[in-house]
Amino acid sequence: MGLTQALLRVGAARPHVMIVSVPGGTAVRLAAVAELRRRGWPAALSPADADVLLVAGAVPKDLDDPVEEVWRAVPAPRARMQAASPDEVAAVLDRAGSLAGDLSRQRAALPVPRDPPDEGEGPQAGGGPAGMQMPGGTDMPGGMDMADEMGMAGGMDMAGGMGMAGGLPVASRGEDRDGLKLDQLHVPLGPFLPDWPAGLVVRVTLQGDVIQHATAGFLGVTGAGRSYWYEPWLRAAAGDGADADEAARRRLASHLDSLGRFLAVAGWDLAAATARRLRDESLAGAPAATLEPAIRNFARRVGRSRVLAWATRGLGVLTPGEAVAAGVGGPALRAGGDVCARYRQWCAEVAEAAAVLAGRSPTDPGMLEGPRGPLAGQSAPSAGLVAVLPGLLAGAEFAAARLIIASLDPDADELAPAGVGAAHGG
Amino acid sequence: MTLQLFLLLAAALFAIGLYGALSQQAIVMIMMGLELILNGVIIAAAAFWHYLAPGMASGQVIVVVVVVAMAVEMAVGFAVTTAIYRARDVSMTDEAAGLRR
Amino acid sequence: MNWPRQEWERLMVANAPPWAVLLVPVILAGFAFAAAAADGILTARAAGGRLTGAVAAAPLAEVARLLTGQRRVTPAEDRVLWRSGLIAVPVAAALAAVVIPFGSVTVSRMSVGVVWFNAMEVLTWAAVWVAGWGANGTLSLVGGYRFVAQGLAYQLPLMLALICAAAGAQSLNVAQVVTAQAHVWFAVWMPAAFAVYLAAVYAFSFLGPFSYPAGRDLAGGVMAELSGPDRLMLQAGRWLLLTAGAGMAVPLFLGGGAGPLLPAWVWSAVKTLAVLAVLVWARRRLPTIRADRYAELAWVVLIPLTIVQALVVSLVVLTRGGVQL
Amino acid sequence: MIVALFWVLAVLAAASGFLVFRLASMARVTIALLVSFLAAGGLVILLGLAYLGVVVILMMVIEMIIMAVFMIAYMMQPAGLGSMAMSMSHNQRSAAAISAAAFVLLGAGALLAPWPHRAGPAPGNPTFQLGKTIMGPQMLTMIILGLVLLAAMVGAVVLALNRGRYDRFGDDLKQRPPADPARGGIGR
Repeated sequence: MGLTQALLRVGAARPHVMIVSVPGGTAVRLAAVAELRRRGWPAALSPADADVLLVAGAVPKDLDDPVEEVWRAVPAPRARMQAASPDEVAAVLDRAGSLAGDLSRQRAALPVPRDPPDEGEGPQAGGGPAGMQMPGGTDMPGGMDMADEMGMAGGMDMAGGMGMAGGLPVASRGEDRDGLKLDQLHVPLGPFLPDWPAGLVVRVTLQGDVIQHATAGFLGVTGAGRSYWYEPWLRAAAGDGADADEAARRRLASHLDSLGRFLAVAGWDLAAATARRLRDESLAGAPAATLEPAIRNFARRVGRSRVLAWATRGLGVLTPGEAVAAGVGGPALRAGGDVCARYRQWCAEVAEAAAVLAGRSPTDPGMLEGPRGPLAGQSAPSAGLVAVLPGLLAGAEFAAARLIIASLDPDADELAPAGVGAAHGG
Repeated sequence: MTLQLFLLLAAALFAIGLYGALSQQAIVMIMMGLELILNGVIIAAAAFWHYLAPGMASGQVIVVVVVVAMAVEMAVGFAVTTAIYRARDVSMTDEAAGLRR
Repeated sequence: MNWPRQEWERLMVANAPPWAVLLVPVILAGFAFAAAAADGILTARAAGGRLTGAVAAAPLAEVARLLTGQRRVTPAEDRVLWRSGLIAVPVAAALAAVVIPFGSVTVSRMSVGVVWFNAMEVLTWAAVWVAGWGANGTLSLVGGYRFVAQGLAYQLPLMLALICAAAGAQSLNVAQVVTAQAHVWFAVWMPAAFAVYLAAVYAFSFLGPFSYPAGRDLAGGVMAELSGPDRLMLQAGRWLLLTAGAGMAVPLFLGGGAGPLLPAWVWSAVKTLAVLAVLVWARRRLPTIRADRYAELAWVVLIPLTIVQALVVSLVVLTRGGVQL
Repeated sequence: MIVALFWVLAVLAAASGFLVFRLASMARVTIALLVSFLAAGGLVILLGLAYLGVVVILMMVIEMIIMAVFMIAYMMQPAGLGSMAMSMSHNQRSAAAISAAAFVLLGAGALLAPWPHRAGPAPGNPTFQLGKTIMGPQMLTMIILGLVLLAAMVGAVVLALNRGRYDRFGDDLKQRPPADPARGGIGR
């Protein structure tokens, strides 16, 4: 038993942490990510890889079940932690480490409950087993066809429509772009995928890995319209005095956060890590003189990357007309194009905001709008971003869909709970 | 280990493949049967080369031809299946036979 | 039983004792650990973290963590296929490494070493697809299919790159490929083949820009449902494949163990580590190359490119004195 | 040792070949067929044809995985779960009788035929022997194989595609970029 305990301790010294970010928890998430980096603890991509489940922020009621599902998918040794405020994070992680390394307590918690074979309708954790049993959907080993070039078009096939097999529902079929009637899966993406906007749930109908139809909406919106990224503007609107420097800093950090997410989804690990480091530095109040060259450097490298442009060209084209009609403002409107145009717009604005900080550009607090667009409209900027998702996702392959979502990066916290609406389309 | 043993194995694979090709309804399963038959041919050809005439490359050439035949069978077989499936939504021989009417 | 002896010699001849087969996975794992440790250090540096001994030892801690981890159980999984697919990945890597000469020592100097390496690497097609299928999860399944799509893109250019090296040496025997580079490394006059080969090393170990089957966008893809020893198998398999690919690049394109002053095995190790270092360093510097984009590039640009490379190699061989049989 | 290897591989080849028609899950079916081919490849290596044996292994892995993709796309109930795994066979009994008869016939032939003795020594390197033959006396075979492969590729693509060039490039073939569902990687 000594060996097991020793191995457990060694493993628990560097546990993999899955951060579950919920709406309203942006500040806690940022603190948790920074703390993980300080400790050198890796972030888990899926519940299966996690030892510690760290819920960042207070879980809204309608996210209780999804969080529970993710937790069920975490294999032992495991520890579930909750940090309600950024200050708690370090202490909570300390406790998590010792809990995950404690053999007797881990033994006592065994066995980890198995997933029930059928979960019914409901949003699911992406990486988890849960995300796997398609609610209303299928028994998974359904496959895809390779009919359309090498690009993995096609569908899960299980002819014969609905039914049950082995206690799991069987896929239905539908037309696809190759003219083959292959199986469809109904999969909810989110709310807890890695590098995914907190609370976002996109329900997609998949054929193979091609999205046929999508609806998008937020779960657990509690922010009362108080987004972390909009704090300086909200304060200014409340008459607390506008601090142009602070606004520029927050917008910079917001864009860097979005860019970090996008670059991580695009698989460019180094650039994503740089974006996140710069984000944390700018939030921590690093002097503009050191920040500005680094950010300019980063923005130039990402903006000029030919490989990234090659990989993202032509994906998710959002023309200015469509953007205005849907109520999209901010960088997504200014970019007025595909995924490539949108991340390049972020890069340009990041460099611009850094220049403002460094005092090399004229500062006018009134001119600088919030990171996702002006708050002036009747609906939050992110509501527009979610509204355009179904149209952009229909027909996209899975990887492209992730890039499109990451290039828009809607923020649940801008929405007031009343305004939770799901966008439909496809 | 003798030529006869290898040939018996080849005959067994041939017979199993024949059984599959005759008894299965799904086109793709029939193709599996054909592949097994060709698998038997490969073993027989290699055994003939080794035990009878290693000085000549004929046995080896047969293996090459059979491997190519498998690739061709796969490509055309799946193309036909795709075409039938697209046109009539079936992938079974019995159903495809019904298409004539 | 009339088995002509020389046939077996050609097949199995080793200038190493039989038990050296057992050393292959050990040495391979040693290099893989070094690569994974270097990777961890680079990751920590990119994130701005502190560099300590613990960072370098992280791969070992990771092994301990995964060994004690609980195995994941998913509903209606195909356990037999799932587990065998996971085990097949590191096994394929070790089998592929059997033909790699380490200095002047080779465990198997089979006459068709180059094809053997290719065939063992192709085993990962089946292994990764099955690993994605068996878990019975959407993201995992999509990951498995992504490997097949990626395989269709990278495999033919890789084969043609291997053909270039074999044609240059007029032999499929890895030892003779090394001998043929006594004067000039193949990397020097077959740059296209070498570049395509290195890209394919990423592709068959699905790391770096070719981590598409295990992408972050899929929450780990084929890795998404894996925990404990299962995860260890696939994760180790990826790094072993990368190491085997780097190791094979040395005899194929970098002159094998040839070099001044130092003994041959040292040169082999140094060159392998150099290739690994390049692969590890570059792996985070490119975004993921998706198969839907790469497939067309591979078929329209890389295949013709490597065919032309093979043609050039053949012409050079012919003009240099023709074919000796 | 070699004899033991032969028996292991032979039993594996036949048994997994038999399993192909006994398993319900399409993934398992294809993997069973793959195992049969891998064993056959091993036997070919055992017979001294290292190159062809390894090529059989290499080709069959790729072929079987592509096969699995199509099998799963087109088969009902590819996972073979539960009671839905319906039987998809017909005239089982006569098929079994015919194939048993074929086995008896072939087996009798194999055992009873007066096989000649080994003619000539094994070549120094069978791979070179094969290469010299197909680039020499058997050149015609190779040319025909090449043409057959080309025809099969073109034919398969034509059969399987549902979009012709008029669908992609418009009625006057002038539409650029082509109307493809997904963009390729070379800027089209």
